[in-house]
Order: sequence, then structure tokens, then C-alpha cells
Amino acid sequence: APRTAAEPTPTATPRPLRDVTFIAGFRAQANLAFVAAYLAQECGYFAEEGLRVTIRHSAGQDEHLKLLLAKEAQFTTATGAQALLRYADGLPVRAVALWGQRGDQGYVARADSGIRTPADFKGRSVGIKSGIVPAELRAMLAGVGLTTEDVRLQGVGFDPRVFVQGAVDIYPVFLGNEPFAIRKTGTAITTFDPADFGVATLGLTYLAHADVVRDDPTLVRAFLRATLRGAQLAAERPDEAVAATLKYADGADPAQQRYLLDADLAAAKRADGMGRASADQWRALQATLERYGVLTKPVPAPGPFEGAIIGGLYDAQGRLR
Amino acid sequence: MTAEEPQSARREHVTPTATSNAPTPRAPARPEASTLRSLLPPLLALAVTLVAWEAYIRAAEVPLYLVPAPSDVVAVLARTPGRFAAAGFTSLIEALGGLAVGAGAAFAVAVVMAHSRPLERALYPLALLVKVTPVVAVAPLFIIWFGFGAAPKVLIAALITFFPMLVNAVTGLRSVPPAALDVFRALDASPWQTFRLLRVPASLPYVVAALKISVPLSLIGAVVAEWMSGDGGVGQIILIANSSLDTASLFAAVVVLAVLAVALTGAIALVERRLLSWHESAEVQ
Amino acid sequence: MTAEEPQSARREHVTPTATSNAPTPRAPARPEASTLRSLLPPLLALAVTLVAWEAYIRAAEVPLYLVPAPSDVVAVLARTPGRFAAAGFTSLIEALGGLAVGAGAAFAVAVVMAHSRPLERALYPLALLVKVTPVVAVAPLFIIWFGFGAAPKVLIAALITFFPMLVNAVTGLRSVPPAALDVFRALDASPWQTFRLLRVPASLPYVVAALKISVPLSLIGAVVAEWMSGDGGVGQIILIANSSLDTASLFAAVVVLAVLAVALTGAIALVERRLLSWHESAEVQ
Amino acid sequence: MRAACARDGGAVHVPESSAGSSPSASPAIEVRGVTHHYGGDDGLLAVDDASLAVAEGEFVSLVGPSGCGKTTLLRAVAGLLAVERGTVHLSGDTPRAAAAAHAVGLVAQEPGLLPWRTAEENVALPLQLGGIDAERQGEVRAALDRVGMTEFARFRPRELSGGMRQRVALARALVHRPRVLLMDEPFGALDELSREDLCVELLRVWEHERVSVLFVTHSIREAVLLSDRVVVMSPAPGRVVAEVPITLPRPRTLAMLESEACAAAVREIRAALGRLPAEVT
Amino acid sequence: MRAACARDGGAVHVPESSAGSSPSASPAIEVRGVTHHYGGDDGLLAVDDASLAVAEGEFVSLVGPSGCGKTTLLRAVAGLLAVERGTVHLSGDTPRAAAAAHAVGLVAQEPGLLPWRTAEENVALPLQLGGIDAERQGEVRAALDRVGMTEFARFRPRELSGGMRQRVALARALVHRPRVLLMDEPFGALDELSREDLCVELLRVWEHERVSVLFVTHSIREAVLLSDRVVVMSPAPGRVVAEVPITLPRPRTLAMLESEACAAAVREIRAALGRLPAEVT
Ligand SMILES: Nc1ncnc2c1ncn2[C@@H]1O[C@H](COP(=O)(O)OP(=O)(O)OP(=O)(O)O)[C@@H](O)[C@H]1O
Ligand SMILES: Nc1ncnc2c1ncn2[C@@H]1O[C@H](COP(=O)(O)OP(=O)(O)OP(=O)(O)O)[C@@H](O)[C@H]1O
Ligand SMILES: [Mg+2]
Ligand SMILES: [Mg+2]
Repeated sequence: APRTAAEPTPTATPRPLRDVTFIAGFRAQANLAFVAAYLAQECGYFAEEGLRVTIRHSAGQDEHLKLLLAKEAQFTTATGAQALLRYADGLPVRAVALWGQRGDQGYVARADSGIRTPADFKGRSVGIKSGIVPAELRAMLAGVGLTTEDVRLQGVGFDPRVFVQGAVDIYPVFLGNEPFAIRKTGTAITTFDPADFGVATLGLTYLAHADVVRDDPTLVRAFLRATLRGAQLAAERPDEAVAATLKYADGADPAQQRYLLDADLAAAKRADGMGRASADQWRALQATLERYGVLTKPVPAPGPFEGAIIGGLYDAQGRLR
Repeated sequence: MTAEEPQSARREHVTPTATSNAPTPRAPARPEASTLRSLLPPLLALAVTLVAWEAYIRAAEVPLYLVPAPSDVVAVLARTPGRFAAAGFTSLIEALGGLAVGAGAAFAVAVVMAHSRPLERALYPLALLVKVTPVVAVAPLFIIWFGFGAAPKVLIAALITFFPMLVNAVTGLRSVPPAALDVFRALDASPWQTFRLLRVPASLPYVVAALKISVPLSLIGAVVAEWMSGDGGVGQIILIANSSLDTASLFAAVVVLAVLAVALTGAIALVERRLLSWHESAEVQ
Repeated sequence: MTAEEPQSARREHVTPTATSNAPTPRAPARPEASTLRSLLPPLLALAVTLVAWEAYIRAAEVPLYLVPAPSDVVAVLARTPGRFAAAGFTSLIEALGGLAVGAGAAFAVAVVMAHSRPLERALYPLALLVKVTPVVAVAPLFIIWFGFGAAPKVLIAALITFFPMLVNAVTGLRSVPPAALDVFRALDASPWQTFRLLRVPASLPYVVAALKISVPLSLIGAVVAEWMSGDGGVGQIILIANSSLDTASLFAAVVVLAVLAVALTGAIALVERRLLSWHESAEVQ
Repeated sequence: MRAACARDGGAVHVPESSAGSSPSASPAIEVRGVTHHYGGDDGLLAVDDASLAVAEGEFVSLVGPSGCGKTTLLRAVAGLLAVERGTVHLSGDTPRAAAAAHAVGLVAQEPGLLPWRTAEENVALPLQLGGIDAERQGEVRAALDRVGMTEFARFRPRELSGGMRQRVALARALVHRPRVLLMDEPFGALDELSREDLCVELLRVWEHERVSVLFVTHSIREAVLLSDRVVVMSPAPGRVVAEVPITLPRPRTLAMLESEACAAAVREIRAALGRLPAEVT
Repeated sequence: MRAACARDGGAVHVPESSAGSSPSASPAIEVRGVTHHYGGDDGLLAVDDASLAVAEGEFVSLVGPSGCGKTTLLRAVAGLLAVERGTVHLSGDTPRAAAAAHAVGLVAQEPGLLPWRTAEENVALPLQLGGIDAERQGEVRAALDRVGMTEFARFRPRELSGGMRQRVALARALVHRPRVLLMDEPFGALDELSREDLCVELLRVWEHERVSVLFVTHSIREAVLLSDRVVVMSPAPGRVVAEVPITLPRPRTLAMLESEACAAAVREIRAALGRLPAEVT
């Protein structure tokens, strides 16, 4: 039976606590991957696992990866695609948990724009962030026999107001929160999740330094156990999870955070236990990235995902041991 | 204005008239009086701007998520004043730290550059390189090297304020009246005495000017640094507001920055009054 | 250096000696000669820095993803020179546009501010407000109002360069020798004549100085704008490099910026030589 | 007519009455009861009820201790300063009207040349402001000739010595053929020997121009050497305390400085200044 | 001894030889065959083989046309300029040694006061630089007294008139009791009447200090009024062309300016300058 903060573990207290730094790969918000850590901290799960965890955030550029590689942090978050690409770059990183079983990158169009399916993208202006055409867009278009030649690609920033004001027809979003923000402006929209159109995507992972995974699996296990418990608590008591988030994101809109958490919880659902992943999922992602030229390097064994540790935390019924 | 244009380089005199009159016109204007006079126009201008803005927003029915009306901004500030105050304080401390570090370092380098033209020419392009390096390129390094918390933010603010202070300090340290320099040398003053008693005081007006320029820069620096390390201060308020299209909070944050900038500039102006009452600029201001 | 310190305000003279000698020491130094002399030290300094940097990276075995060695940066530049050149050109155009617009607007406002102290006091805080407004807060508005493409980027660069130009231009327009002003008034010159023939030329040295300060600012502005609207120019290279841990490309982009900044500053210095040969500063530079 | 009378020194015997107003046609410069405070009535009283007149083609010097209001008075005549009380007329016009008619040439202690213009471009300024242009370049050349600066036409001010700059300023003040020439210690920044040279220069020029001069100076001997009449002002607040006609013949030479007539004039002026040799030290 | 001889004017009959070196104890200032180019040998020859000497407690003026090298020479004596050829000694020491011994007081045309210091703080500078401090504030007061600036002790330079600034500069040059006082046109920027006042001032001070003075000026009459001896330099490149002893009795008064003896000295000096009244104009 899952422990809760109410009944602290007897084994926890005597051990000297180990210092661990977790840096969330973006600013504080209610991504399940973040919330899991917030609650693990809040409810003392980390302590029970013998960890003294410092939680940091990054601006969503690549500094969290640099910090991980510099061993300033032991754990961070990255999308499945990022994990795969960096791993293929030969950098010593491994994903030790996969939260989002599907990617959180999608697209929105105004409901009154007559854009209902990816096929309707034809001839419309499609926004792309940071100048890179994502594989999932290419894949989604390919699914309906289109290429990026058939749409007008338009670099857009990180501010949906340009979409709300009609500067672009189709806008790239983080499905978890941006649709909510856009609807708040009174704009009715249709959302497009590539996964719904058979595109293989993966969401956020926990990333660890390869050395840590190899030399110190117990540390990884302890961190995962604590955060998985946090995630479970988040699933049971989402309001507490949002409250915990707001401690890190003072002034954020609770409703929007709740929306994000719910979306992530839905995306994290998995019969054999949250955070796990199958080799097939990763192979499918790899295939997509290779097909659309995002991944050009070979992916050496054993692959970006280390599933054994998290697997060892679950029993046959997918319950946390 | 031109009518009373002071006459160019009026020759000075020692007649009784002069000795009794001359000081009077030269003495700087009464502070409190001038302060009041100098405060009125900007307040007026501000009021006008705000009213016009509010009116436009209402007339054109600009949606809140796009541009808030002043009233919206005030409302946000009023709802959680503590939050904005705290954030402002955090950023202020970082900015001040950055100002201190950046100005200090720049002045030190300026001492070297002022010492010889070739050295100045040698170092200037490097300073320029520092100047054009986008913060994002170095911020992660700073975090890696100096950990999280205030240190990297202060250093980023320092980085941004470094350049203007350098340029002015070099000019200032060079702006020594040659006649005074002659006197020092005729009295066999040591280099250290000349530096301490002559060059440094002579450079003060330029240093103060640079500080004024650097105030907004240091605040911007602190904010950008806060984005990079994704926590604390006005920077975070802006980030969060941005993510939820909360433009009212966004502009409120900007208002906080503006207030801080004006306050700091005012503080410097006060220091200037006390410290540089001897300087010509004291007259015109 | 101090030994030959020019004597303070040497009284001038009309003796034959003087008429024959006086001009000579005052004439500005031969351009080409001084250019060469002024180029050597910085190049040396640069070389030293690069060598030291490379050596450190190799000695300390700093990983590439953290800080690249100069050789790595050069390699990246050599691999896709066209890409960097194109991006640099894009950003350069935006920066120049911004410089032109920002400087132009600032000068126009300066003309108003220079006209009366109260107006200056009134507008200064507003200018300060503009200065502290983080680009992220306004960039989207610019895109919404002016569409995608160059326009918003130019305007953001302009926004950033506005402030220093304003401050200097006001000072410059005020720096008119009163004696000359008297002559104009005694000849009943129209305000327009006084402005065109006296105030504007007198302000040029200050304007040029401000341009020098603004060059790096305008480039930074263009880059930030490119992040905001996420396409084109050096900004995009930085963005992509950042999101793919490609530090070498990141630094390569910074190098491109630095080169552009140095080039622009140099160009301005040349203009200065031609345009301001009459100004004291021509001597010391 | 004036050139002649200047030569035989006849014109210098201006009737004292001219200090008020000349009976004949209105004088070139007429200042009546001018009073001026700086900074409002409760401010500093710079000039107190001063009156003087300069006849057509007359050379009048204004001497007085520093701060007595000489510059203030001169600026009033040049129309650079709106006086508080009293009237100023140039051949019957107001100063601004005279300025508008380009009837005034001004040379101040600071040459006030435009540093970005060459000597000849500076001299051309009055013509340019008057809308007369290139076609009259001849006059610019002529003006530069008159002050012996032809060879320096293309020099910038910073390439010229102080004395040379004053010569250019003088040429600029004369190029548009003003009726009145106002000079405020034009040689104040120069050394004694250079001053003497420029005085000789100025005398030569003046003797060829149909121009009336009001010349402010500190140097009593300079005033005596140059003037038909010397107006003496009291220490501040400035009042006109004496007018000393100079009877030295024209053309004047430096040698005359040694003459007894000169010494006498100097003594008279010093006395008017309350500077009797006896009572000093 | 000096005060006396200065009074009866005996000391002024310095043997011409003293231009080279005085037979007695080494003179206060001795300049021998000094030559200096600005900007290297091929540069501008400013001073050409100039020699002069100032005896203990003697007041010597240096006159010459502008640009003849007076300031250059004075700066060499003050140790501000390393001369190319020739020797400079102050009571046998090198200029730098004399400076190190705080034996030199300097007053240039620009007062060169520190604008951020009050008059008294400026006067205190030499003591401060010499490591002597507060305990000698008395001397600062005394120095200010001597130049009649006591009441302005707390004024900043920009609150003082030009003449007042020069008085403060003079006090600063005297406060550390230097053996030699070097003055480079200290009154150049003042008007004639103020100059006279300050000359009288300077004479009063000098008659109470045991100090030897080298005084650079453009004004021949000023030189005559002040000096025991006037050294005349030729136009550039500067050479010493004459030494004119002034036989006016001490203490001097402005009245003496009117005396025939003065006029004679002036004529002699003008002649030496190649400025015979005859040949002018
Ligand atoms: N623009 C001004 N504002 C205030 N006071 C002034 C101004 N100009 C002159 N004064 C004062 O008015 C008085 C007369 O000044 P003015 O310059 O006319 O005298 P002056 O005879 O020209 O003196 P100088 O011979 O030194 O030039 C002086 O006390 C001076 O301080
Ligand atoms: N620092 C310098 N660099 C180059 N030339 C100089 C410098 N100082 C003076 N000169 C030149 O040397 C010559 C002598 O200058 P100096 O100042 O000694 O003459 P002066 O007699 O003091 O002139 P004045 O009476 O105008 O002060 C002049 O031609 C001057 O232009
Ligand atoms: Mg005057
Ligand atoms: Mg000199």
C-alpha cells in the first residue's frame, strides 16, 4: 500500500541525508514531472528516501542540460525527443522515467477558421517556434499527404497574442496550458495533438547523468520512488498539487495550473505504472525523427531510456512497491 | 531662454562689486526650491500620459489581454502589493549589487586604460566584445560557475553596467586640469597622491553620469538574469504573467521597474548635489 | 605622458613665429598613420586573449558543450560560412534600420527637450520608462501592430537605441558657444537658421558619440527581436544553438555580432574623422 | 565726409551735449537712461541710468572697472538684451530693427567663430544669413584681405592663433558693411604686444570703413590710442561718470602712446575712475 | 639681509655676469644654455641656448613676445619639463630635487585650484602633500590672511572671481615657505585695474617673504613695477637678448608708473624687444 506523509517510514530517519539537485527544465508550473518533485519535497518523501533535494528551475533554454552534464544537478527534465537527440550526440545522459506518454506539443486554430483537420492546413500560415520545423508537424502533414511546402511556415515567438490577433492561422502550443490561456481571451479554438493523428511523440522525461545511472542506481531509485509517490498524491489530490506549485510560481493562475496538471495526468496514464516506457515507444519516436531528418546520427546501444530502475519499483499489478 | 543666455567666459574681477556680487550668481540654486520646481513638470506629463492612455483603451475598447488600461494595472498592484514589493526588492538588491560590482570593475579597468592610450586601444575592443555578448550566451556559465541564488544575477547585472562606466571613467580620469597637475608635480606629489587627491575626484562627475545611465541597465540585467535562472524577482512575475497572458501583471511589473529606476536615479541625483556641488553641472541642473 | 602634457589654456598669439608655428601643432594627426598605430594594440590584445583561451580550454579539458575553444568556434564558422554571413547580414540590416529610426526619433525629441528645461524634465521620466520596459513586454505588440518581418525588429532595435541618443543629443543641442549665438542674434538670424547652421552642427560630436554607444545596443536589440518573433538572423542561430546544446555555434554567433559591432564602430569613427576634424576630440583620438 | 574728419581729428571734438542727443540727424548710437537688473527688480543692479551717444563715424570707447556693466550696455545696444528701463536707438531704429537691417557688426572678447567652418566660411556667415550668397564671395575675400588673413582663408579656427581668430571675427563683423561696429574687449585675451598690433590693424581698417564704433575695453591706454572720445563708467552699478575727448591727431601711431597729450588723457581717465596715482597703495 | 637690499634697491644692480653664474654662493635659480625642441630635434625649437640667474631674494621678470619660450623656460625651472640641452639649478639642486624639497612655489596663468576644495583646503594642499597636516592649519590661515582672502576661506573656486582665485593660488604657492616662487603670467586673465591691485598685493607679500621670484609676464610696465631686474627674450626661438636693471626705489607704488625712470626702463625694454615706437605702424 502506498505510504503517505501521515505514516513516516521508520527506515528513513537514521540514514544521513544525501544532497541532490533537481532542476526543472522550465519555469515553475504544474507539469506532472515538476509537481511530483514539489510534492515529494512538501510531504517529506525525499527525506524518507534519504535525500535532501534542492529544487531549481531553468528558463527552458539548455542551461538545465549543461548543469546536469556539469554534475551541478543530478536530475532534470527534457522531452523524449531532446533526450534521444542529446543521447545520439554522444552526451552522457539517460532518461530514467517517461512522464508524458504522448508529446505535449500541438497546434491550435481559430474555431471559426474552418480548419478542422490537418488537411485544412493546406495554404494556411503555420507558426513555428525558435525556427525549427518540428518532426511532428511534418509527420502530421504527411499523414494527410501534405508537406511543409503546402503550408506557409511563419516564425512566431512565444506569445500567443500574435495568434489571438490573427497574425497567423495555425499556432504551435504546449497543449498543457496554452490552449487554456488562449481561450481565456475569449477565442474559440480547435486543438491538434499530433498523437491523435498517429504521430509517435513522447512527453517529458526525467533525465540523469549516465554516470549516476551506471554507478549509483540506488540514488536514482530513491529519487524515482519519492517523485512517483508525489505523482500519485498529485493524481489523488490535484488541488494540493496546484497549491504546492503556486509556492514556486507565486501569482500564477491556479485554474490554468490545474488545467495543465490534468492534461499531464491524462498523458501519463499507463496500465503498468506511471513513468515507465516500452522500447517500442522510443523506437517509434526515433523512426519519426529520422524520417524527417531531425535525427541524423546513429543511436548507440543501450539507447536513451533506462527502464530497469523504474521498472523495479513496480509490482506485477503496476503498483508501487 | 536665450535672452538671459549667460555671457561666454566673462572675465572675472576683483572689484568690491564683484567680490560681493560674483559669488551670488554662481552659488547653486536652493535645493528644496529647485527640487519642487523640477518635480512638477514630470508629474504633470505623467498624469497627462496616463489619462490619455486610459481614455484611448476605453474608447478603442482594446482587449485587456492586449494592452491594459492604467486602472487595470493599478488594480493588479493593489490586489497583491506585497508580492510586487517583494519582487521589486529582490530585483533592486540584485541590480544594486550588479551596479556596485560592474562599476567597481569598470573603474579599475578604466584606471589601467586611462594610464596609456595603447592600453586603451587594446582593451576597448574586448570591452566591446563583452558588451555585445548576449546574456543568454553566458548566463548558464555564470550559474554553473557561481551556483544559483543572487551571485549570478548580480554578475549579469554587473556585466551589463560595465561598459558605460568604463567609457565614462576613462574620460573622467583623463579630465584632469593640466594646471592642477603641474602644481602636483611641482610639489613632487607621489603617483598615488596624484591619483587619490586629483584624478579620482576629477573623474567623479563622469562616474556619476555613468551611474545614471547604468541604473536602468542594471535593473534590466537583473530581470533577464531572473528569467535565465527562472526564479525570483520582477523577472519571474513577467515570465508568469507572459505565460498566462496576464498583461495587467506584466505592465504592473514594468511599472515597478520604472519606479525603481526613477527612485535610484533620484537618489544618485541627490548624492550628486552633495558630492558635486563644486562642479559646473551643478549650475545647469 | 605627463611630461609633455599640453599647457593649460595657452594664450594665443599673432607673432610671425606663432602664425607660422601655431597651426602645425594643432593640425590633426595624419589619418592613415594613426589608423595603423591604433589598429595594432587591439589586434595584439585579441591574439593574446584567444591563445590564452584556447590553452586554458585544452589544459583544463573544458567540455565543448560548456565552453568551446576558439578553434572549435572557427571550425563551426568555416563549416557553414554562408549561413553565418546571411544571418549576420539580416541582423545588421535590422540593427542599422533600428539605429536610424531610434536615433532619428531621439534627435527629434531632443530638439523639443533642448528647447526648454521644463519640457526636458517632463519628458525625461517617460524616456526612462521606455528605457526600463523589457522588450518581451512590447515585442508581441510590435508584431501584432506591424506584422512579422523586419518592421518590428527594426522598431525594437530603435527602442533600445533611443535613450542614449536622446541624452546626448539634448546635451549637444545645448552645447552651443554663447558667443556664436550672440553673433547669430546680432545678425537677426531666424530660429530655423540658428537651428540648421548653429545648433545641429554643434551637436554633431555628441550625436556621433551616442551612435558609438548605440551600435552594440542596436545589434542586441535586433537579436532579441529575432528571438521574440523566432525567425531569421543571428538571433535564430543563437536560439537553435541554445535548444540543441550547440555551444560552438552559440559563440560563433556572438563572434559574428562582435565583428559587426567593431565594423560599425569603425565606420562611425571614419565618418567622425571626416565630419568632426574641426572638433577638439579629433586631436586626442 | 567722415573719413576726412577722422583724419584731421576734427570729428573728435564732439559737443558734450552729444552725450544726451545730438542736435543734428539722430546719432549712430543713442543710449538714454538705460537701467538693468539681472534677475528681476530685486536682482543685481548692473547698469544704472546710463546715457551715451556715438555720432556717425565716431570711435567711442567705454572703460570702467570689471562688473560695472559695460558688457551689459553693449549687449543692450546690440539688441541681445532687452533693457528694463531707458531707450536704445541706432540711427533712430530700435536695436532689433537695426539688427534686422544687418546694420550691426559685433566682435566680442571670444571670437565666437563656428569651429566647423573655415575662416572664409565664417566670414561669409553674415552674407549667408542675409540671403546673399556665392556671388558676393568677392566681399568675403576683400574682408579677409583687410585684416591680412587672405592666406589663412581655408584654415579652421582651431588651426589659428587667438589673434588670428580675432582678425577673422573682425572681418566677419565688417563683411556686410554694418553702419555700427560693437566691440566688447576684442583683444582682452591677447598679450600686450599682440594687442598693440591689432589696435594698429583696427585703426587702419576703421579709417577706410564708414562705420561708427563703440569699443569696450579695460585698457585705458588702448582706449586713448583708438578713440575720438572715451566714456568712463563708475564701479557697479554702472553709471557714466565722465566723457574724455581725445585730441590726438589722426592717423594715430603707437608712438603717440609716449606723448604728453596721451599721458594727460590717461591721467584724466584714471582720475574719473577714482584711480589717482597719488591715492593708490 | 635681502629685505633690506630689496628696500634700498641695492640688490638689483646684479653684475651682468650673473646672467651666467654668480661668483658668490650658487644663486636661487641658475639656467645655463637651456635649449628645447618640442617634438624631437626636428620639432619646433622653443628655447635656444637661454641663460639667466636669479639671486637669493631677487625679483626677476621675464618678458618677451608670445611663443618665445617663456613658459617653456619656467616649466624647465619648475622641473615640469626635462630640457634637452643645458642645465637648470635651484640653489645648486636639480629642479626635481628642489621640488622634492618643497622649495618651489608655482603660480601659473590658470590658478589650477581643485574645484572640489574650498579656498583653505586648496591652500592646505602643499602641506598635505608634504605630510604635514592639521597642526599647521595656522599657516593656512596666515597664508590666506596675507592675500586678504580670510573671509573667503570656505568658498569654492567657482564661487570666487578670477582675481580672488589667483590670490588663493598665490597663498597656496607660499604656504609651504618655498625658497623660489615661479609665476607664469599670473594676472594674464585679469583686467588692467585688477592687475594693478594684485601687483600691489604681490609686492606687499614679497617684501615680507624671504623668497626669490621668477615672474613671466607680457606687460612691460608690470615687469618694471615689480622687478629688480627684467630679462628680455627674443621672438621664437627664444634667446635672452637683454637684462634691464630697474632702479626704482622700494617699496614700489603705482605712482611710480608715471615717473620718468619708469618710462625710461619701458623704452629700454621695448627697444630690446625690437619695438622702438619709431619703427611701428
Ligand atoms: N547673465 C548674467 N546674469 C546675472 N548677472 C550677470 C549676468 N551678466 C553679468 N552679470 C553681472 O552684472 C554685472 C555687470 O556685468 P558686465 O559683464 O556688464 O560687467 P562688465 O563691465 O562687462 O565686466 P567685465 O569688464 O568683467 O566684462 C556684474 O556684477 C555681473 O556679475
Ligand atoms: N606642449 C607643447 N607642444 C608643442 N609645442 C609647444 C608646446 N608648448 C609650447 N609649444 C610651442 O613652443 C613655443 C614656445 O611656447 P611657450 O608657451 O614657451 O611660449 P610663451 O612665451 O610662454 O608664449 P605665451 O607668452 O603665449 O605663453 C610656441 O611656439 C608654442 O607653440
Ligand atoms: Mg564685459
Ligand atoms: Mg606662456
